[in-house]
Amino acid sequence: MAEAAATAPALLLEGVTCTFPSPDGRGRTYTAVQGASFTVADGEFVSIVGPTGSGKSTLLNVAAGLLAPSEGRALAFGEPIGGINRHAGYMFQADALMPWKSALENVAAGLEFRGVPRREAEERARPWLARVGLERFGDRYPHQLSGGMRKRVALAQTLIVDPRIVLMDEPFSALDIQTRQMMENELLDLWSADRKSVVFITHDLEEAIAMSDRVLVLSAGPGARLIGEYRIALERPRDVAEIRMTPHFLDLHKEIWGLLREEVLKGYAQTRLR
Amino acid sequence: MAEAAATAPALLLEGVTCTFPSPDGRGRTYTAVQGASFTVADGEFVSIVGPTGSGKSTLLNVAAGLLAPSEGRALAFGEPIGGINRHAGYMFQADALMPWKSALENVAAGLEFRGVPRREAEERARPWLARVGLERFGDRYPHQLSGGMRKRVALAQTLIVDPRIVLMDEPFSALDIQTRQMMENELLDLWSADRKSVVFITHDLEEAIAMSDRVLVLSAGPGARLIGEYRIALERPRDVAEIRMTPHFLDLHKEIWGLLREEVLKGYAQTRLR
Amino acid sequence: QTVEKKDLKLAVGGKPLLYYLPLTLAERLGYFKEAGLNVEISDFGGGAKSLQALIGGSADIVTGAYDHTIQMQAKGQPIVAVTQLGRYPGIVLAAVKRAGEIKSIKELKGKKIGVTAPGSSTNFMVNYLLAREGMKPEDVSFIGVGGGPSAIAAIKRGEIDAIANLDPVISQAEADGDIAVIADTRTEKGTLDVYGGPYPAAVLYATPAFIEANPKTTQALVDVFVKTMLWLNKASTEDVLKVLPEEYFLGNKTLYAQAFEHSKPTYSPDGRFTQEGAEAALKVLKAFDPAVAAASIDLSRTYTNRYVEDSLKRLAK
Amino acid sequence: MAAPRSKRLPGRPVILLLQAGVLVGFFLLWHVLTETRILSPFFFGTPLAVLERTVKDFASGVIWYHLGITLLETALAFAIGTVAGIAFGFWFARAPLVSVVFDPYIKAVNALPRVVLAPIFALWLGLGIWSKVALGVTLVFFIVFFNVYQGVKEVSPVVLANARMLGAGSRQLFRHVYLPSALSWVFSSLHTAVGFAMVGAVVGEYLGSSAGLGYRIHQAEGVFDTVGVFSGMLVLTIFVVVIDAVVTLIEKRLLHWRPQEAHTTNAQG
Amino acid sequence: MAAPRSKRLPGRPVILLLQAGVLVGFFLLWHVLTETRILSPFFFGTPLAVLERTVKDFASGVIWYHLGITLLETALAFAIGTVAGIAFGFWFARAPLVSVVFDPYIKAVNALPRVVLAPIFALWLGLGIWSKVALGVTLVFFIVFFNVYQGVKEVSPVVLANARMLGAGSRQLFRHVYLPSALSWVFSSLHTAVGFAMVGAVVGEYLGSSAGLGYRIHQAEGVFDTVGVFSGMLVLTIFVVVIDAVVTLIEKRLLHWRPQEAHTTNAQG
Ligand SMILES: Nc1ncnc2c1ncn2[C@@H]1O[C@H](COP(=O)(O)OP(=O)(O)OP(=O)(O)O)[C@@H](O)[C@H]1O
Ligand SMILES: Nc1ncnc2c1ncn2[C@@H]1O[C@H](COP(=O)(O)OP(=O)(O)OP(=O)(O)O)[C@@H](O)[C@H]1O
Ligand SMILES: [Mg+2]
Ligand SMILES: [Mg+2]
Repeated sequence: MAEAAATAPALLLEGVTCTFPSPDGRGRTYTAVQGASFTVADGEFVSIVGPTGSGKSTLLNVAAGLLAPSEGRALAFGEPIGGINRHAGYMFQADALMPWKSALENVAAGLEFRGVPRREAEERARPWLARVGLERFGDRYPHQLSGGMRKRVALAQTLIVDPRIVLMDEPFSALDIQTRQMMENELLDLWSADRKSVVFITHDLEEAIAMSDRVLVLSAGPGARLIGEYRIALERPRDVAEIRMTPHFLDLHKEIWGLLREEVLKGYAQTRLR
Repeated sequence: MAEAAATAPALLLEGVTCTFPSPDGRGRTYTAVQGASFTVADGEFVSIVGPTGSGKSTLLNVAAGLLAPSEGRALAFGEPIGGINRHAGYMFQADALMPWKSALENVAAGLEFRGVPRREAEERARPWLARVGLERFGDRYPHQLSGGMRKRVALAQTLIVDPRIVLMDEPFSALDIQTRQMMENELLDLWSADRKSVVFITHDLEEAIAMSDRVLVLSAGPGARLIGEYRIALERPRDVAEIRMTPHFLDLHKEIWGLLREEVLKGYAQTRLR
Repeated sequence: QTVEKKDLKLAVGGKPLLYYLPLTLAERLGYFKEAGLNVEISDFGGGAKSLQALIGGSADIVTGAYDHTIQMQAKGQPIVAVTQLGRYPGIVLAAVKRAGEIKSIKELKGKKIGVTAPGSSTNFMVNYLLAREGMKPEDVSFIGVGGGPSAIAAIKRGEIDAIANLDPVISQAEADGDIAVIADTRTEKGTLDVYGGPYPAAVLYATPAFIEANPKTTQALVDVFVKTMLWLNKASTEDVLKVLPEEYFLGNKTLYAQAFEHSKPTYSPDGRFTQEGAEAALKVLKAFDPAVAAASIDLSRTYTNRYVEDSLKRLAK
Repeated sequence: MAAPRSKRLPGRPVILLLQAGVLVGFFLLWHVLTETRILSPFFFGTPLAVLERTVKDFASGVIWYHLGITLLETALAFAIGTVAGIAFGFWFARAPLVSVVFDPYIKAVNALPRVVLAPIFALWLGLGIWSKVALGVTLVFFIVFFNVYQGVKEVSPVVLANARMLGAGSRQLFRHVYLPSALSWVFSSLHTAVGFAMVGAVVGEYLGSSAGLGYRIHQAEGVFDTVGVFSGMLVLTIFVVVIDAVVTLIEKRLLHWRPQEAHTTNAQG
Repeated sequence: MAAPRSKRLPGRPVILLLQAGVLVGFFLLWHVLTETRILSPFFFGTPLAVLERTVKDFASGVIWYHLGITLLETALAFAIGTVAGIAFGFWFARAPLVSVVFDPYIKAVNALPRVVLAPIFALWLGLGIWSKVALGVTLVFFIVFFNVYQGVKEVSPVVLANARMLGAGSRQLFRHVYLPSALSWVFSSLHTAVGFAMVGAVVGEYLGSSAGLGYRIHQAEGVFDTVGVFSGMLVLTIFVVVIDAVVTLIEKRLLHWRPQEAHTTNAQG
């Protein structure tokens, strides 16, 4: 078992199809993702890009064990994911902070849930808040924080518990470019320190390429499939700001961009009237 | 009066300072914005950029009449804004759709509030949904939509009522680049058709420059001030994708970027531990 | 004979109680209909509430305790009793066996006594007995236990040392062998022992205004009840059981029959009031109801035999 | 964004079976306890007798008249109390000064024992059904009122601000924002209120009336007819469950937009 | 994200003044109506007599013993009913099978008229305070239960999923997610429940007891002492308002995180 886990990929999705019941509970169903298969090796950094509404978050929900796929199977370290994926941390796309906890308490929550005494948990949460640039905002409640601040609290909250698999759904989209680059570098630092497996969703293709070992491209929905897979052979460690100027980067960007653009236009044409 | 309105700027903020009570209701207060003054002329497209948490949304709330400033005054078309700013439409940064209404009903809501019969409102909402690429998703409730879809519904919801002033808080940050560009062009089309006044918050400096007549730069908080104002003298009509390659654009970008970068680093240094 | 008011609202506080048996009999024997009256009987949670319904004007007539007429005169809300249904109160004071031996009133000192409700006639009866022995109400503690199953529950749990209550509670408890009677006002002897004279119990009363405005209706009502009393006087237990609605003895028929036989002497044979009875009641109330004690009561305005006499003249032929 | 139920519920027939099982178990327990005299049949009746009586009452038809009256009172109390509770709840939530000033009095009135008020209701409303309705209303009103009041205050500030920016006036805010947002609060209170409406009606009848289930129960209690008392309560409860089912149905229809744990079709998980 | 109150509330002294005004107005109205015999003093007493009696009762001290008993019963009923309601509410909300199966029975029991149950409580729990507490509990429990049940179901699915992903077990979910999220529901129900706890206690005393405010009210009613009845109710309501103020205080402390309409300091708007 332990051996299997050692060789098994951190995440394995096989033929995953997600069909949602229609809004009114009966009638037509909506298939968001169709037969998606991919693996994330232990210690690998994988990004998923794709048009809006294609099913990226849905795939992440499956990987997190929050959503059971209609078809196909999902494994984490070789074990089927039934219920919550205990190996994973998940930074949600939507606001998911507990509104009744202050920023500091929100960051400390994961530790508390793991049995760390409250005091200690908060002590350990403090440097994390500082890391995301919010050390002076520990006593604020979520509704007293700006959109970008909430995202950063969520980032610290997810990473503090040191999950083996990190699932991130557009973590940096609410940040300005500079803060964003700092956070990206911070994340890469952390990642390279102990090689977590990361699944990273973003709309920023440059970000995806700059951060990842591999970029997966999802087609437009309905019935979105994985239509592209690009290995990013840029040397590490990387500085996300500098790497964008390298020729290899630009080539990759152009290639993926072309595919993506086509997909979006296709999807858009499908749903658009005029 | 009518004359005053004709010559008065669409929005005028003068010495606006916003101080929030501290989280626990007593003790230290937090001044988000300090002495901000700016105008938005009738028909002008103004962007505000600034580090995360600096106070951009706060300024927009003041302009919308949702937040009374601690000091200073805010006028819309020469009249002080007391209560809701009736001339303005506001696309919020956070999810603000009514969860009990379907996408179509959400878009139609503004018309219904203005007394348009339900049927007709929904008929008129349909092309708007199509415009944002969601015509097949009219019967979905917000929680059944992806993050980017919700944003697009909100966009249609705000624009359908044809406000004279449009306030937009990071409207496109949850969209992929292609969809984003389409939406940007859509917005510019609409804007040029009847020259609304637009206040546009974004973290994407390129977007800010590509869209605006003027870009305002907010310093890092606390006590954020307006530290820069750039007139964007690019010819119109513009195509947001193409304009990014022009030399004037690149110059402007470099200039504002430099200022912004410095600001962010300063703000970050202030709040960061190590 | 035409009456002024055909549709009447009659209020009663506990219709199935044996105390008000004549009312049910009158209804079941069809005497109201015979007299051309359409009487709607509303049943209340207690005598006080039916009285309030009368004062408030939602009821026209009430079958309730004679005490009320005195108490209301003291309150400046005159009401008049027009016929008597019960001549003995029917209240029994008994010791609860589980709680130990109590034989005399004196032994009640410091004990817990269950009464139907604080301030009710059962409470006054005990107060009166205590006073005769030179004791004060404060020497015992009273607990309201109600007049239904809750009273039985209190006895069975031995929570009270003695109980002052009415039938069918008493008969039920006697049948179960749970109590020993100390004073029994279901009989002439017992009533005389306790009160020193007859003590009017259930009566039919109304406001003077109603009686004045509807003399014929009043007469018709009194006719009905006098006729009922006369019938009851002659009837056997079986006759009565036959007339009563089945629901009344669904609980336990033999018990009901027993309780009825115990209570039979309490019913007035002819509906007449006596002055000594009224005086006995006044004496008791004066001792314990501060409002009555403070007022000067004109007993002649609390009851009238006029209608009864008239009825008897016609009916007792 | 999506949490699957840890265990899927079994199908409808299984649930009905389980419910029936609980019922049968309850009656069995009752039967055994009274048979063995652990519970005295004098106080608790026996289930067989109670069922028999109930069936007989329905068969002979005597119960319908009383049931009809009680149901009418219940329905009226429920309707009036609910409408008043919703109206006042919204009014108070939207008029902070009124709410702050009257708050202690509302709470005080809520604490008045209704039993004591019964004569006053009888005085004002007569002995007919209205005094019973009034009693029910005083129970229902407060339950609904407090929940609506709280429900309105819980409206998401962002959604509210959005609607206001879209030009909603106070009427439209009510219809399009406050009401739908507070609906789950309203329905939560209605589930309690249905029961209390019936309690009000029955207690009113019990305290003074000439018809209705409460009247029948009172009569039965007066002659120690425990079986009759329990039979009356059985009929009561059956009908309250029916009324509540109607409320639930309406709730499901009105709250169908509610975000539920997301799930896919045919998920094996 | 921010909606300023349309009108700012006046300061605390003004509000207290207004509240006192309402009270005085109420007593004045009562006085005038009874003086002019529009309301009969027999049913409504007169305010002066009621106040005088109340003051006298407190001065002579007789009331304290009865009040103490009633308050004890109220507090116990409130505490037990609330804890049970919260516990069962959570349990039902988290155990869908249990909730689905027992749902109709819970609603049925809620509809039982408590007055009829009084003898059974007296039988089981005696005539002491516990039978009154039981009556109060049966009222409080359901109000709290239904609100907690609904409150738990209203927990934001995203926040819930987030906590689960952070490794919260079912205990921690309870403490860190369900409980805080449902708190406003709980408090909403508590405001109703306080009143009903007192109603339960008083009605219980009214139906059979040897002490307590309900006992005194019943006693006064027995001798048609309306002033005594109203004086008893007055004392009741005063104390319920006090208890409720305590609940509100706790509520404010526990729910201080609640997003309110954003406002700035010293805003002139
Ligand atoms: N609970 C649900 N019920 C029905 N449909 C749903 C549900 N959740 C998601 N969907 C649908 O599934 C599709 C994919 O949604 P998803 O959230 O995975 O998109 P996404 O790729 O994350 O988009 P974005 O980039 O905008 O966040 C969308 O069309 C959405 O409407
Ligand atoms: N209601 C409030 N109470 C206290 N502080 C607040 C409140 N609202 C905002 N703030 C503070 O004001 C500052 C500015 O917030 P604002 O939301 O305007 O930032 P922003 O520029 O929009 O940031 P972002 O780009 O992250 O959205 C932040 O530090 C925030 O914590
Ligand atoms: Mg998404
Ligand atoms: Mg913002």
